Amino acid sequence: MTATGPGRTARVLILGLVGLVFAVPILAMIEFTLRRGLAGGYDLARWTALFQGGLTGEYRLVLVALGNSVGLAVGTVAIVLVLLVPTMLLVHLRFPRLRRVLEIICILPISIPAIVLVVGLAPVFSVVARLAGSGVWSLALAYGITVLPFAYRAIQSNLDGVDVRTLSEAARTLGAGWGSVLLRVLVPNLRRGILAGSFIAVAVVLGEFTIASLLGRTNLQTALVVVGKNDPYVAVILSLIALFTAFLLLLGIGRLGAARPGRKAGTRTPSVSQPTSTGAPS
Amino acid sequence: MTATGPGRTARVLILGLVGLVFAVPILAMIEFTLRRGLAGGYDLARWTALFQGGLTGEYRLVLVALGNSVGLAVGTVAIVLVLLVPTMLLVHLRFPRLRRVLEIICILPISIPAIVLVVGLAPVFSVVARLAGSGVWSLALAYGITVLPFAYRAIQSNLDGVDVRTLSEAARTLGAGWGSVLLRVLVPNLRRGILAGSFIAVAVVLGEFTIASLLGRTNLQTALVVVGKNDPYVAVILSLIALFTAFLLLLGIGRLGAARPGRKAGTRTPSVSQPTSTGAPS
Amino acid sequence: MSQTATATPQTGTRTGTVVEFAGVVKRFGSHLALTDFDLTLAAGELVALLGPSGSGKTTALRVLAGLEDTDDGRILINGDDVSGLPTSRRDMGMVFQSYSLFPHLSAGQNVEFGLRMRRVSAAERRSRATAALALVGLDAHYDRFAHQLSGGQQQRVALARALVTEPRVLLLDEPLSALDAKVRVALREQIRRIQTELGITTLFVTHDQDEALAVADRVAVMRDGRIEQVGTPEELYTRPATPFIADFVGLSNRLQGEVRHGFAEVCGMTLPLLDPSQADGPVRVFVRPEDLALEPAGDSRGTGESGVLAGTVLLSSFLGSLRRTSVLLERGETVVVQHDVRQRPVVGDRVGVRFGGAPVPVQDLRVTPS
Amino acid sequence: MSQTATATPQTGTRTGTVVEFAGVVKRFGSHLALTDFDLTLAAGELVALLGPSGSGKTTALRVLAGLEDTDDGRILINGDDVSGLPTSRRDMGMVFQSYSLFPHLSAGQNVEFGLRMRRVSAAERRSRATAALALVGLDAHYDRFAHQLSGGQQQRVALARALVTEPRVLLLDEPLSALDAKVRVALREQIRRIQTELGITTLFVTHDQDEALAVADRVAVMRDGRIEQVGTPEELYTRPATPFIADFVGLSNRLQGEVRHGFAEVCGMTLPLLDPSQADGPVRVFVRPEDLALEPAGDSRGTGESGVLAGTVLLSSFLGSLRRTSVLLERGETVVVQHDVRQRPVVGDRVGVRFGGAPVPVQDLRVTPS
Repeated sequence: MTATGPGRTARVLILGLVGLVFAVPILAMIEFTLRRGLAGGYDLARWTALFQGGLTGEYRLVLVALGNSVGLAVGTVAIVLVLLVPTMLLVHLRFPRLRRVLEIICILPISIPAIVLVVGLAPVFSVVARLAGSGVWSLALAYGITVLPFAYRAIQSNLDGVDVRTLSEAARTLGAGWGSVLLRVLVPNLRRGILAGSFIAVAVVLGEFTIASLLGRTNLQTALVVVGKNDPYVAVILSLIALFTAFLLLLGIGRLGAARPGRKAGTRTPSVSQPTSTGAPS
Repeated sequence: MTATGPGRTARVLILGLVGLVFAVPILAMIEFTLRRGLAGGYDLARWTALFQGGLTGEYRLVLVALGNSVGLAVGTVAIVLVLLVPTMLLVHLRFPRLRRVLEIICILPISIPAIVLVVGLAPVFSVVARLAGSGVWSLALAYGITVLPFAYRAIQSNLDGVDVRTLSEAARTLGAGWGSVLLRVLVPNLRRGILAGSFIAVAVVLGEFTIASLLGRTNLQTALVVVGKNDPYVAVILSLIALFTAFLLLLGIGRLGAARPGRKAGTRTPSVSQPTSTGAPS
Repeated sequence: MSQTATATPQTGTRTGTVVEFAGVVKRFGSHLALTDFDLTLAAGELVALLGPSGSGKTTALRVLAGLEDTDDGRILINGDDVSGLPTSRRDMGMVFQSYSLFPHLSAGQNVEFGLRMRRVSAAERRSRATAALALVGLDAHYDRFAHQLSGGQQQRVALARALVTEPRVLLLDEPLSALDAKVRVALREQIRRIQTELGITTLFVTHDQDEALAVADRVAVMRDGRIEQVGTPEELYTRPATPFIADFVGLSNRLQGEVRHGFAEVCGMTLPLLDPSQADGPVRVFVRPEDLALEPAGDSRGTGESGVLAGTVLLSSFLGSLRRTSVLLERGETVVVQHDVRQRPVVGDRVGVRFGGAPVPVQDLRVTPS
Repeated sequence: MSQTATATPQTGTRTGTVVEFAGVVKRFGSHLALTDFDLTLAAGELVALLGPSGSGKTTALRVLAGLEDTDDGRILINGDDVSGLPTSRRDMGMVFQSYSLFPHLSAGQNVEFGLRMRRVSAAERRSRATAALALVGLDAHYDRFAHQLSGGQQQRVALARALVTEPRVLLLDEPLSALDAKVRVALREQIRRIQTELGITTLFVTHDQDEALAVADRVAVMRDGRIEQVGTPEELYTRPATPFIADFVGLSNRLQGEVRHGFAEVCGMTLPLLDPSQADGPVRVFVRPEDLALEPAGDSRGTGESGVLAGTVLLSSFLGSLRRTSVLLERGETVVVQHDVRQRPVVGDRVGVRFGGAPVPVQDLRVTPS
């Protein structure tokens, strides 16, 4: 009977709709890459051509851009780890009242208008460039801000699942100084959140278009758009590959989350192996 | 003593660095709008000119674009509410094993490459356009996907704080059907998350540039960039206003969160007014 | 509609309701949560389902509420099979383990919820909700929200909410387990008093044996998805059917002994058996702490003939109206003795432990094959 | 370094350690968590800090651990003021209320943590951790992680972790409150036994009076940031200094009465007072359930001269070794009587309640001004 859930029809309808929204664009892209020119019909010609021919000629741009993007991703992750993790721990342990403020600050970049990044960051960049050269890596600063909301959420949700305060107090009563507390207790237990935040940061940086485009730098996405103007098929194939890579990254995060699901230490966990202490403990 | 926290120096350093990263771009923008041409010095001339003159002439574009963006925001929120909320509840209550999958799907759009949106969505849009005209509103579909990660997180964090399963079971034992459970019990208790999700969705849509730019539609951000090419000062002023608006929106979310902080019903909450039942209950 | 009609008298007691589980089976994947589960609740009876976690007691209650489907068997209420009915139409009141008040409604609105679902008029809802809150002593808290109430108060409002619709059966799913010890005892007595007053058939699930014994007309002890013994609290306490129950119900000293000619030989003493037909051989014997007595060391003349064993005090706990002392017997076993507070053994003291006394304390036991 | 040196003998007892709070004050904003808090723990003594939540008991413990700064007063350990020392150098072992094992380390590595911080060699760490786990009966679980252990086991590992460094003081912050009733009782006895064996000075914070009375050498009852009474469990139970303590420690019947000529007149009976110098006037009187007795209705000849009051049974709970019955007296009060299980009153029965008996049960009381 339907005693235990909403009707089957409702379920099918909802799941179907959701599937549709996601599946259609991706299927459309796959269909697009398989088209056999004007004649109609489908084959794998474009895929095989790309993999056999490799990225030569004008497509070299994509390789350069990929290099840039990976470098930027690494830089961004470093910024996030060095700045964000200690700040969050500090707020969590010492200034819990600032938590809301930090949350708002960290989520704000979600809605930073493109123009802010261009005009607001331009003077900063010109100073940075004058001091240290204007490599693509200088984008890492802007990307650090862009990535903030995602990294924040990932680390925060780990932080919520771990009783950081009690663990650090326990470590301190056992004789650990703040350095030991951080490195031996907190970081190992926030590993999942930190990794997940880093993965997401990488995914975001690899998919970023607006800032690079407006500041006229070359990264993976701007290169793909350039290539796409000449040969949309190759661009779409490369995008599909990028999308798939990002999916794997996110799947990795999911696994991280599932691996040891921050057990709420329960009152009523199996106590089968709990010997009553009536028996003298040797 | 430093018995209860890391050193003061470390704190100042960390908080200072974080402040710097955020303050610099915004201060740079403000400085930029206050510049008095080549002569040097600062005044409010540009701000007063804008507010007195209003958005006339070529700046009308910005008003049109603002209208488009607001319309898109509303459409996007509607899509999110109708699709996402029921799906999340369904997964939470009936298919808890699908939770990880749903999470990955919902976070995936974070890293969808720009090109996917253009090439992947192009055929979809052409179909939609043929069937129902090609208004800017059709972007709402793409924005729905873009907004998914943010809306998902907001609603999920509310969902984590409410014991949805027990509440719905309680309602059912009291005679409520699934419709009543949803409308009378679940939605009122997820109000915060749903509102926060909607606010974030609005903020994201108002700040969106990539998709509109690549598909050649006009929204607030693309218009600002166009205007910025002619008169960067006006563009920056408008951006600052947009940023401030977004900040207010996010502050609203923060308030929502703080208003009734999903109390963990504790065993040891004040029981002062708890009469012992030795006294006969009338 | 018909529900509204029958639900008029506020303190009306619906005796009449008999609940029967007949061969109920429930699987979760490959795990059998209930196996051939049979249990009948007489009209107006309070039956406690007692068992360790994972024994299936909550599943049994949820199956009765319709929150889980059954895989086999029938659930009868006054003889009608209700297995096919959805939860919302089973007409049962339920109190949950976790606090389940709707956070967006006041206490009074929470209590009114079930009446609203039954389309009772606003005025009647208000008066019945107030009456139900008065029953649990909280009518003054009508406008408070859950977060303004203590845990115990929340559970009392939940009880009022479950009772206000005058359901056929009251289901209590460990309603006290989240509460402090003192509140727990007070509330369980209040629940029992209200239940007796209304005469409502009640199923009370708990993992706490004190609670089950104190509150229930009958206790059903569950293990691995089936009932291992059903009986009154006293039956269970004095004549447990299996070692599992002896161990689970009440604090017991477990000693190794041997059956010979219908008597148990334990620690050199010969003690009578409840069931003298027990075959000869090794047994485990349970002795309640209150059936042992503590004597000064001088009195213990060493061996079992006198029923007194010598030992050393390991620990003595003051429990207010009595004292409990652990004694390490010379023979190597540790036993717990419950005695008067005026006896004050000190750790390390040599004492004697007297077995027996008037009611024979030894539980008749099957040997568990191991 | 010096710590390593002194920490060698595994079962070595550090008697010697005396802890003294002298006029300690702690504010949180405008809230005074501790006001002129004075308490001395003798060497090897187990003192329980008992109080309702918010009474400051946990703050007192945290101040001693160095987890909170003091605003005024001194904390002396063997006469040395340690107020200025950071937590990591106070050399105390602490067990927390919430499970606090490091989730990324095994039980053994958790226990080794404190030794690692003291730069003890790997081999010695291993052997001492194993010995400490053996002390709590968990040496077989060396390689298990927290999520593979039950709640009780986790707290036992936490105890081993706190003890392995042979700290000067053991701090227990409601270590049992997250556990099931049965495990709670078993573990508190184990803690007490180990504490006695090691002779370590211990501060045990709890809100559960049963726990405090059962485990402690002395109990300090806290209220609003100060100690209201300190004494042995029996002193507190039999001679509570204030109504708050009488109410908080043990289950009591509270009755309205009147003092006249050094005796209390309660329900028409004249009962002796602990403190006959009490001035005449109205008093509230506390009577323990175990100092009342239940008699068949026939025996009650109505009035107080005989010390027996008539009433009706409201509720009777079977508690295993005894029974507790609520009786509604004809005069309107409800009293709880604790009696033998062989008396089986039924709800609605007319019974008599006998006051008094050999030891005078009436608590001497100030009248609370209200």
